Amino acid sequence: MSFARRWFWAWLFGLPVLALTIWGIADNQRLFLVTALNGLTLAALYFLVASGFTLVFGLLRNVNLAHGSLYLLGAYVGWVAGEYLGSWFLAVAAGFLFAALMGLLLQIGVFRFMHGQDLRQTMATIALSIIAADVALWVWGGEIYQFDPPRWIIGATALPIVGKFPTYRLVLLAMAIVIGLALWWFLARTRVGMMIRAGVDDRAMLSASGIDVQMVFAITFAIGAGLAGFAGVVGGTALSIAPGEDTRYLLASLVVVIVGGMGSVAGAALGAVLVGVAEQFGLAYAPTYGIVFSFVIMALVLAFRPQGILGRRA
Amino acid sequence: MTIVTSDLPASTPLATGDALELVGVTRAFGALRAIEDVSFTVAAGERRAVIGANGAGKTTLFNVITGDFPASAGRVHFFGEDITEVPAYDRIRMGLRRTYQSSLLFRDLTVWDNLFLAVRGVARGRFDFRRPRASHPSRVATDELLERVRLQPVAQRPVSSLSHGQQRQLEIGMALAGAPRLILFDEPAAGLSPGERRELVALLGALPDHMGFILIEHDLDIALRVVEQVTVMHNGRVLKHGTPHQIENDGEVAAIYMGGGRHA
Amino acid sequence: MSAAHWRKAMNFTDAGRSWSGGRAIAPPRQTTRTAAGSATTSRGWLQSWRQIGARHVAVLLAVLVYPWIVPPFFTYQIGGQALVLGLIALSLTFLAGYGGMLSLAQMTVAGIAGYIVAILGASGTPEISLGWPWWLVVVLAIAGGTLAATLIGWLSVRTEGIYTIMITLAVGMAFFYLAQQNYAIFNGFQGFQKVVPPVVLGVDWRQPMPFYYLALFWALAGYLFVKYLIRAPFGIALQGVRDNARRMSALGFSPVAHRVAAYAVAGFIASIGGVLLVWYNGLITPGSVGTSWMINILIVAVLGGMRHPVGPFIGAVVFVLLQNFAIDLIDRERFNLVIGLVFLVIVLFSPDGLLGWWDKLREWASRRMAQSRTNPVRGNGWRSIGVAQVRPAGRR
Amino acid sequence: MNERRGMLIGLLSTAALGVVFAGGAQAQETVKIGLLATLEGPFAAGGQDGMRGAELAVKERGGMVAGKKIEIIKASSDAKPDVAVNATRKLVEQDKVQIMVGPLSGSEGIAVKDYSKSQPGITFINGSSGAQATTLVNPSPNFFRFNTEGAQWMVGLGDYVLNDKKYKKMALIAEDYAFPYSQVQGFMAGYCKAGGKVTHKAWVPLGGKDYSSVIAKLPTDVDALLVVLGGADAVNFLTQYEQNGGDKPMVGGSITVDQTVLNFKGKRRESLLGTPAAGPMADSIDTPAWKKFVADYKANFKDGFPSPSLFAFVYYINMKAALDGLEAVKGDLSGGQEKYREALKNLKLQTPVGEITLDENRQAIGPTFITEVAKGADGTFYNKVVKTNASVNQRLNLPKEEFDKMGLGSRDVPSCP
Repeated sequence: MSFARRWFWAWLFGLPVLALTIWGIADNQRLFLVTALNGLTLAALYFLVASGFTLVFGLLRNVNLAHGSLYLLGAYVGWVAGEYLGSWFLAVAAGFLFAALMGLLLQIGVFRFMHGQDLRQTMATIALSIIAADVALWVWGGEIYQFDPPRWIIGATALPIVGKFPTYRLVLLAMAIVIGLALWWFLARTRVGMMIRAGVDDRAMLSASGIDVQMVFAITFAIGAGLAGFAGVVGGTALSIAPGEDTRYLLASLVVVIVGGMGSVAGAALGAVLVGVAEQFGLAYAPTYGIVFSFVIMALVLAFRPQGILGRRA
Repeated sequence: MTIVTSDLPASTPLATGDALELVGVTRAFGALRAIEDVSFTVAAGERRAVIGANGAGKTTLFNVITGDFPASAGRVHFFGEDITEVPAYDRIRMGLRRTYQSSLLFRDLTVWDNLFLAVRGVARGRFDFRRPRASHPSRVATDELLERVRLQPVAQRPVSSLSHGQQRQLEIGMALAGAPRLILFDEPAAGLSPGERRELVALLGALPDHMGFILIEHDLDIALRVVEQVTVMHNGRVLKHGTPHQIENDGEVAAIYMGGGRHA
Repeated sequence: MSAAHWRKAMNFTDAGRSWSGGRAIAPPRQTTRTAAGSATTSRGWLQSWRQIGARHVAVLLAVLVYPWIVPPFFTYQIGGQALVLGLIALSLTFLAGYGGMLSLAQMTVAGIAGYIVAILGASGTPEISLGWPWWLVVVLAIAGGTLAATLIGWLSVRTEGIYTIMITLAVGMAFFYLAQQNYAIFNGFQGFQKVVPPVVLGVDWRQPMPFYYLALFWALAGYLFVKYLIRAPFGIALQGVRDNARRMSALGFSPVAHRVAAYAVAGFIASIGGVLLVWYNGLITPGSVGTSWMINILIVAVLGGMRHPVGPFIGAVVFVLLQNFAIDLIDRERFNLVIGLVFLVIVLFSPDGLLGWWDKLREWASRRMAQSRTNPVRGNGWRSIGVAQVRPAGRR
Repeated sequence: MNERRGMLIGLLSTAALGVVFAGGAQAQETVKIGLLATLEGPFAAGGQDGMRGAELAVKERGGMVAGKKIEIIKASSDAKPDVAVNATRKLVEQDKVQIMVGPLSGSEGIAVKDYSKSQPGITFINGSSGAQATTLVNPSPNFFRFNTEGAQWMVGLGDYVLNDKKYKKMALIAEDYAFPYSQVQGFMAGYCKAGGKVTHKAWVPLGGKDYSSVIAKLPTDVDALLVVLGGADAVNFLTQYEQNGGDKPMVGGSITVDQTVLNFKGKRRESLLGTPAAGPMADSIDTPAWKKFVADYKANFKDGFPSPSLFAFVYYINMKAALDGLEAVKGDLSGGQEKYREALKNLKLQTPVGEITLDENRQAIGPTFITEVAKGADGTFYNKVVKTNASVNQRLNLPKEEFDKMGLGSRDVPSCP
């Protein structure tokens, strides 16, 4: 894309956004800032779910459409653990570990046998997600579950201009940043991380270099799935867990990674911010169609950059 | 191979100008420049070989000419028309053809279907929902192509069940569909038996006069026997142009090309 | 098209290029050529009739007689619904099986056609519905659905494989939320009730038997259409694009244009299915175009097998039977568990769906027969022949 | 085909029995009742409890009415009208139920009512669906609803919060579909008439979970919030409102503070204490009939809620009506069920909350309750009755002209900013 065209697009999208921002701040400063903060914190949750999804896709080239189920199952198991062990932190750990284990099983028991068969993998994971949803309904019923985090997390914190803001959402934001940085460190600085990145860039090279590819795949899948379970507990604490959340977060992950670019952790972060902020502004300023906003963003990105904002052309 | 009938009456008035003109064509993959600043001209009806060691950029050159990969810099002219920005399928419709080094055929379709696709691709009715009648020119043309590349016995077999030689034949047949003006042959002789090679030479030699081609071939016996001009490429650049005789006796070429092994 | 006509077509008619190709074509010398491509159509329909075997006749008779021997419930809810769902899934089979594009938005396309029927025709919400004559409504619904499918195609053909799945899923969800939130046009969450088929020619097409035959007619029409189309230039080219888009563009085809056209064709089929579906249900709500139905259509298509246009109908029958009777088979209300397990088993063990099992069975049977006939010979010869027969050309 | 053979055998045996007993009453030994509720998706918890309520009504009679065995055949939907109609059609046409009880949600109810017109020989009784239009617009002669609906439930709550709680100005947050529309109408019809103002309406999309930006937008100059959200959404809103430092008192819709919500698995329910709401029942009705009902529920369903939910209660009374009607005609469903329907129309249904009768559209006229959330000695939350409306009709006890002028509830109807 030439320089001039880039500027043209920047102005085309940037000007209205800028104008709306100025109007929003002038109209109701507090509402605007709260909404922006809400958008960022929702983005944090989306990032946690989507980063695992995009990591798994980036390396293994399979879309795990059971990712939402891992989220929900991780949340339920985390809740049970929290109930018995009496600690929210243990619940988080349990959610992560259980989902990671499930991911490992998925990789070893299902995906290993259909490597490179996109369609079959997709359909197998759709089938698994249907089964998982029904089993969860069977075991945990249709009730609503909420976590019981430590007192200091769930109160309200006073912020300048904004006033009271949920502490937990700020914690969530911090958590997402920490996890994002940890992921970056893991991918950039550790041996396994470097292998994963090498695999993302060139899978043939990975297998040629004598590395145990299956092991790298399994580790990646476990981490990606574990992140979904982790997000399940963390997100379940922010909102609640109930049947149907699996589809919701699967869709959120899909939109986030399509917008951000498949296989890129940074893309997931960018996509999550765009989608989360758009969703919250939609809810605050145009509640009727707020929920359609994220899909509109996705369509726009697709029309002009099919591989996603930070995605590479396949 | 038997006599190949002309696709065109010999007296067809041809477009003026050269068949192909490359001006400073460069193609980069990231930092790597697969071909750099390649310029040469192929006259209408000319037969030319492009030779060079592996990795010299020959196939990339073909890909840039046909539009499989767009050129990073430089222009490509086809019969006087600038086709640098023209999509691949439009270049084909203009009369450019190519074969692929490792055959890219539709393995699950039959031989007949493959040829039929080649015929329909350069004709109208690509979106035709009606099955053509037996007397339909596109089917007649397909059947003739089939005969020309002598694949009638396996017409209804899926390509995946064909022998390597048959697949190469089919590949050439597909390039001959319609009315090509310039054909790019990418190592058509690779993996063929001596007998098959002889047939190939006959087939190339029997192409109508107006139909120029560019040939990538490692087997210099073939390459130098059927062409009028030779371009030698080295490390993505054009090293030399000349007649087969000149090239054969060129010391530099011998040093870098033949010295590196004919089938390197 | 006459030969002269064709010659003209073969020429490059652009006046700017003073070049003329084409050639005089001699009449075919031998008409007894074995080419099946010729054989299937060389004498038009006359030849096609020869392909009809005993099993085709048997199946046709069975589906024709079916409503006379079963109670109305089986005619309508099992037969009618399976045919309608099969028709919508057929559009996916065409798109995915022959075009290599797995779109989850086929139910969305059907839903758009259904919504148009409800909005332009008569419904229980007269404030929105315009009450136009049914024939106009149906034509506009199918046109609208096809147009929507083309747009979805235009948006998603830039992507491949898994991206297509995700993008069509997301487009479908966008439409779902739009329909649910918009009251002015889509009547929001409630959608439209009482959208009934018209009484035409003195027949109430809502009655089980008329509806069944209506659905059967369109299902057969759709089946034959796809079956015909996949051997027509467009269909063969589509399979070429599926197998290798780059090669197709080196033959002069525009893969993008072909893919978008395939979406349009599939959208046309799905739109007919959508009109029938809204008549079948008598209503349309956002729930009819939600994720579960989008995925159900995929399940139907995969269950039956995507290698042959009869697959989606087989899948639909199994799906509808499961949906209705799973609750009687197992103690708890675990329909989704059953459907999920069946789906998983199919995906894991038979990539070609139930049709794949059928083929394996036939292969096994023919092997047994071959063995009993030529018992001492246990070479590998039969295998290659068998495989070639089981997987004929033009199929994956 | 199995079914066909079954029919054939049935036909033959009926004929044979007819010869032997010369009356053939033996074939009518059982009465088949279809029971449809939502067992999948977000309403699954409510659907499960609805099933319990209906089963309780059958158990109370020992599974027999007028000497006939009651056979319940269950079906499930996922709150979608097309699925509900398919499930109903299967029960009616395939399983040959004679009486149909269900479905659970509003749009399903309208769709099943439409379907009932094509099955004049079967009697349809509502489950817990509460859309106004079901019986108000194009009612079906064989569709009965023995429960009061969403708008009726909220009658009187407006006056109560205005006069007793002194909430002069309110903001509203509710889900964007028919049931909350009617709930809001029931509330606002009385509230606006009595001089209250609703200055801000936040209709949130169904299934949106994150309300924080909606909360940020709520005006601060109101006295209280009317919250009409159901199930998971209500819990999400309450949690987030508290976390955002919200301190306005709340007024709930009928399913906002239902047992499904009061019992969510979490410990942050304290903020619900004292919340006024209204509905067709309350946990603490001080009558022997109600106490017996609750005791029976607890005794029969160990896995149920601490006290029956609204869904259990409503399914219970509808099933009870079906059985009481059957009792009244001594199990005689002959003659296209004409007698049975006549009996249902004239039924004075004795329910745990009082007597329910039907209007000319076969819609219930009955008592409703205004409640406040309270905490029991054992720590469970329940709805305490603060006021009882002896009888509310579908026109919200308004004169016909006044109600018709207002029309059905929607995003903008009624309005009093």
